Amino acid sequence: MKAFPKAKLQEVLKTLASKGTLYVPALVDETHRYYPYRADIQVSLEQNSAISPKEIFFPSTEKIYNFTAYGIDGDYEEILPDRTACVLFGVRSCDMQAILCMDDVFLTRGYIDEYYATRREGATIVALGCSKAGADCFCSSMGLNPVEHEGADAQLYDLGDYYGIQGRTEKGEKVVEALAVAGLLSESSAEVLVPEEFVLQVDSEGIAEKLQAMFEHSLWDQLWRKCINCGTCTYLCPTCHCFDISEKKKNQHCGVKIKCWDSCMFNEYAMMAGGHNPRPSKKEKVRQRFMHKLRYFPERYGKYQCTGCGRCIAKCPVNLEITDVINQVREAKVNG
Amino acid sequence: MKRIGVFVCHCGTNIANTVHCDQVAEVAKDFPGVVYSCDYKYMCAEPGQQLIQDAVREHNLDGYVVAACSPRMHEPTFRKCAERAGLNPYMIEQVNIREQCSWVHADKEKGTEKSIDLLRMAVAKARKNEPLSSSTIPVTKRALVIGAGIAGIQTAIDIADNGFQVTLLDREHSIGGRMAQVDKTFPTLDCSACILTPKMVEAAQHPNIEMVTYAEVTAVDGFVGNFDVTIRKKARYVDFDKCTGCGACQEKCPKKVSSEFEMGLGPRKAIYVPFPQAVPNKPVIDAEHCRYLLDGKCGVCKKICPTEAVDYEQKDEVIVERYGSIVVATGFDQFDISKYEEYGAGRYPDVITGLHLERLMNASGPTAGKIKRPSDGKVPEKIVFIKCVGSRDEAKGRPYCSKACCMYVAKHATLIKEKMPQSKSYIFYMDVRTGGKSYEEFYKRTQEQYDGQYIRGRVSKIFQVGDKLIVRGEDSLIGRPVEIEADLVVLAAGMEPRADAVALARTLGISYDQHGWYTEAHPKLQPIETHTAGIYLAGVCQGPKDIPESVAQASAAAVKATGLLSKGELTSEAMIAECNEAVCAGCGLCISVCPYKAIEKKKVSERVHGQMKERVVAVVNPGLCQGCGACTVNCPSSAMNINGFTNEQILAEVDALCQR
Amino acid sequence: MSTVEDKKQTAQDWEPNIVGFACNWCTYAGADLAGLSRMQYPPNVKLIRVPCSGRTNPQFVLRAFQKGADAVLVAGCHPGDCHYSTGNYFTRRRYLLMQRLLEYMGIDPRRFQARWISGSEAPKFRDVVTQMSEEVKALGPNKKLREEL
Amino acid sequence: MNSLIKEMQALAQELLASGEVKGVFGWTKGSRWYLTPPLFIQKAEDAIKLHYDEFAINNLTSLLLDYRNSDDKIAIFVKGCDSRGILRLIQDKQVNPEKVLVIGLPCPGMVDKEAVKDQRHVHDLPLLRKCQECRYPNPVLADRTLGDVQVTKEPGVPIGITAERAIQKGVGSKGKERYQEVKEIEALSADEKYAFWQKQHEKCLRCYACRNICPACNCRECIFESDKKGWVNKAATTTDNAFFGITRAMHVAGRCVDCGECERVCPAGIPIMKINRKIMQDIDELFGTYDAGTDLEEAGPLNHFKLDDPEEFL
Repeated sequence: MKAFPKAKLQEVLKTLASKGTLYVPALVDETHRYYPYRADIQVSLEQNSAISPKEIFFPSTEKIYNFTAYGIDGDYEEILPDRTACVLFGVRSCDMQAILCMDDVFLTRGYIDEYYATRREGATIVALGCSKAGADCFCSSMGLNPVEHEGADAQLYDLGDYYGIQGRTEKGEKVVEALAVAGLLSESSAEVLVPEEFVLQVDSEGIAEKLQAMFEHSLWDQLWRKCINCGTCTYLCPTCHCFDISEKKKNQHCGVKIKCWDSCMFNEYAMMAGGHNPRPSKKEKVRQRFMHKLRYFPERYGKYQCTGCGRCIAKCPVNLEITDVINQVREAKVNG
Repeated sequence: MKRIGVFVCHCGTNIANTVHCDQVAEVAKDFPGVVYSCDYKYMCAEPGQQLIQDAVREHNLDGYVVAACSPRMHEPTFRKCAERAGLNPYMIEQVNIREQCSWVHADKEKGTEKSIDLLRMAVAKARKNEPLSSSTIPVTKRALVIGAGIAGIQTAIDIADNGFQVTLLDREHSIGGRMAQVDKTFPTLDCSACILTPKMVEAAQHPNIEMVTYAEVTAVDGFVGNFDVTIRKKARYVDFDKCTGCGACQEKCPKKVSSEFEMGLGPRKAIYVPFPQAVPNKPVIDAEHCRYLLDGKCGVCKKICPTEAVDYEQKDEVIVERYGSIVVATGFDQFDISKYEEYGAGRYPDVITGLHLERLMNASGPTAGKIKRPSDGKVPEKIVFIKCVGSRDEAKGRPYCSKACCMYVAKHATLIKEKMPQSKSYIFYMDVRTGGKSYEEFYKRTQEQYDGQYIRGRVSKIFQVGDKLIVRGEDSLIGRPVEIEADLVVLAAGMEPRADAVALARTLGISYDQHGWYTEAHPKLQPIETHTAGIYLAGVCQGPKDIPESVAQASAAAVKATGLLSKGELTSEAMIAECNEAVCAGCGLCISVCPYKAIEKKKVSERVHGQMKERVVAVVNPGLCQGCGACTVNCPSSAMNINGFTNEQILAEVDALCQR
Repeated sequence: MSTVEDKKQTAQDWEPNIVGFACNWCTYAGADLAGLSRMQYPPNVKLIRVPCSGRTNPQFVLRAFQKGADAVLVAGCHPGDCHYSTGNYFTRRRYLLMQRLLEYMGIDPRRFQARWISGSEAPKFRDVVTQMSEEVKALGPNKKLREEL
Repeated sequence: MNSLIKEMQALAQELLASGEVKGVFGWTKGSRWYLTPPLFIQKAEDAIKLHYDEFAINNLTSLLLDYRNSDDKIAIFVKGCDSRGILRLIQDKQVNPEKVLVIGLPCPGMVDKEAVKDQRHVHDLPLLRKCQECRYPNPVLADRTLGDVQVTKEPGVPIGITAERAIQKGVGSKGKERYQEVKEIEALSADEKYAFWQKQHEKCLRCYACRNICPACNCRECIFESDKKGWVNKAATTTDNAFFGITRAMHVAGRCVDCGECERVCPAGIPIMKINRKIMQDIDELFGTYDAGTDLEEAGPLNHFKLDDPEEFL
């Protein structure tokens, strides 16, 4: 398998950066998220990023169009994201799966989100296989292979001192070829390191089907008791895709419309125009989150919306863990 | 979207000189919501207002903005103009492009630019104006006067003469207050009782005055127009309907007690009338000293009372009455001279205060008008007066001047000379303050015709040698120490707030200064009102003053009180706070900052998950709220908002001003 | 849109835009008195009339900086003179904290001022306004906490 | 420690069985050795799940806000810092003292679980910084206490059965330097300060974990709930995040009980306590030392005033 020594990582990143904006997982001011590559940036590949790469294709705040209004007539002018190509480096299997989930939502079933589509098409995703399971990871329990994911354009394998690389798509091939041209690649027959067993494991088999009869189950009465209804889990989760439209006025005539993240955990999320809220208290909101992840999404798109990245488990202020929910659903007695 | 009109005023040349009014009006046409914009020479004048009213009808405007002088000046004018045009007066805004723009910026371009910014701000605010109306609160046409000294009596009489019911309440069992203890008054030397008792009788017989004596206010709830006052009537143990005031019980009662009215210089009985001219002139049994009430013995008064008016079973009675306004006239206490050990006050019986001397000189006093030394009853030859005792003295915590002492010391010196020609009065003073009508002449007469010897200097020590009091001081004019062997020393004790003045202030909810004098709404322009609507002050409780000023304040307080009652109802401010009960969490942070105690808590019930649940929210009392807005800032969830200055309006103004 | 609307940004003739919150009973009256006495001062401060300085919410100050004000002035009656008796005592406490917090956040102290200006202190109003305008003009436009659209 | 857990379980079991309370807030053993998350039980037989150790970090008091409308009486276990949250809620009238049974516990000093998360087992567990700076290790109010801890309104050293372990671990050792970090920032230049805070506000995701965990943030409907209120835009732009951060600091000024939960739960790692501590330091300097949530009678510094407050605006 073609590979390059880990020691040469910086050069690999430099060559990739010359092709277009390169996003790498880096640690800046103690925040571990995907940043545009700079020579002095502290790249960090030991663990998965604290904040997911979803913000590259689906940013938390995005201007969608400028508008002007004079009395009753007004017009608007769309602001599409720039089309320059970008390379997303170091995406792990859980995040790659999450991107596929996002693709289902934003690119399929007759609804194409231009903003997401523009960014997504211009991107080349270089996935990275994991050699060590993180404290909160459980992607294997969600049917994913930590070592590789077929959805990526190119796949890196952890070979100990080397990173093996395989191009999968035409864009991926270009990446491999660019590295080869730069003389960075050499042949290596080293073993691909595979993470030993995961700390967190759960059997997610058949959970979606079982949940279909559990909307009124007493499990939901207890689950919400410790939740504080903040948006941490939804904003860190790579597959959460809800957004709201807001606006900012430059002056009394013109302004800009903004698409920004929203969370089903917020009170105002399900508030109807007339003031009625079908999910008034925490119980409904917590139930909605897990039902969507483990039942509604699979019913609609045929795969769990949870990829086992463990970010919500890591940062939930009250440790309300989706693995624990899956276990409780498995053990729940459902009559009839 | 509201239809807003813009009217830019030239104010003759005051604005037009340094602001292109036509350009301002022109630019305003593009502001959102503006459907009509023009400028004119004199907006506030009749033709200007007519122009506005026509424009309102013609363009069916919802509200308008006038860019002219200061709203502090013509906002009422333009509000009335709006009303005449059929608009709600609070739908208009006035922005100041004269005092704060054209008059202070000579550069015409910059002045125009600023006027446009200010106008944009005002239009942004006007678009968020809502029709407001002031609500009306019914007023109970009844007043309460607390304290029945000369100030309280005069207030009650004036209110009653205006045709309103008034309750005159006093803690003592007779009305008359301090002035009843005084013998003569300066500068006319009228006998105090002669000018006071007719007023007391008039008050007693006035059909509109209900006298409640021997009673105290224990609680005041409610607010202006509707004060619910809890009054505790102390038990008198004498049935006033049966008692004819014959005085038989007083003679026979065996128990002698030192009379507070006589400042401890004379006795009274356990069942007593404090002074002959007392109103009501019927006795009261002093529960702390009456042998029967204490240990069941005696009962003489009940036996000999011809009309069986004595009733030992009487209990205190607590009543709650509703009043529209309250006047506080609780007077003062005399400074406790025992705090001056250096003068031997409290140790030497012959070191007395002005009030003691008043009782000694009074014909109905303990010595029937003859001045005798409390120690041995001898007639004093040399009398020393010391002024500013407990006044103008930071060390004793009394930095203020008590205003009336200079005059009553001069009066004492004059009267003593008149009564005892061979006596000699020495008066130690720092300054002599005679700030009243014919006061200075009175003081001149004391020195010239009544041989009052004024010594400018402080007295350092007084000590007793034999039966003489050695007064050691200094005469700063000649720079030599002075020593006088005096037979009697009279200290001009200053005025102090009542011992329980602060407690009453807290009950009423009015503020007081660091000494305990009640705080008026404004020291110069509102000396009668307090910050609590409907509560007024009269007399010395608001600060040291003499009788003419107290009477003047009393009549002023009466006008204020009746002014409130005559309207029958009170129109509240329109631009006041309002609580959004859906958002209010009932935390009470607003209540802690409201200067007018205008916010109360109330229970609301609402459906939560199918059940009716009760919770507490804040509610604003329109009668009390003055719209200051302190509550809106202390309320984190901005449930509290001020109509006319809402959060949304001020944000719109900030946005409009910051536009580039 | 007429030309007067868009302001020139060149350095030397740039004019600061200062938002002022003036209490209706004292500072606004003081400003009027400055006008009556025809005092002259730079046109950079624009006053928003509020019933009491106690009505000025720190969130208005943040909003002004966010929307592009170069400086903010909060002015009211001297403690003790407040028309509502205790309004400015709370203003004093709140803005003693807010002033320090803004400085702690990196805002230049000269860009935020809270001052007591009574109804008769017209000269003081002019001096405060003039001093603020000159100082802020020297400091240049405020970029901190400002919204970039 | 185990005896204390047994006592907690027994007390909870008895309270629920007797019907004296309808629910009990405590902690339970989590899915990993370093996790002791919150637990709410309503049935007596669940009392066995209760657990308490150096990882029971959560301040449970803000969860009481869900029971504002309920008439049920709820019991809640509190450490020293948590108890100040109870007092905060009672003073803000959001919790009815009769409807809550506060059970005070001795605090062994909590461990920084983020630091030990990746190792299997570490013997000398690092103390959370907020515990090193802790001045109120003992409950300031409690209806009952376990582990012979005493209720005291004064700042002090840990008392109770875990006391000497807590002191030995360093609880309260840095109590005097709690304004240290504030002084460091104050020493920076204006631009450095702005750059520092600008970076922090840039990281903010506006997930509102800091607001929802905070006992002082107990509004029924927060002004940041929706941008219809017009105060701030829902989008997480840096200036709106700064507006949110500074405004929340001013809203809890003089009310923040220094429990440090906001900083702990922030997913973006923003040092929120550096802002709250700055305001606490200023309040101490300007209006006299004041510790929120320790004295039920004393009104907060922004809810009263003194005539001779410092004067800087003449």
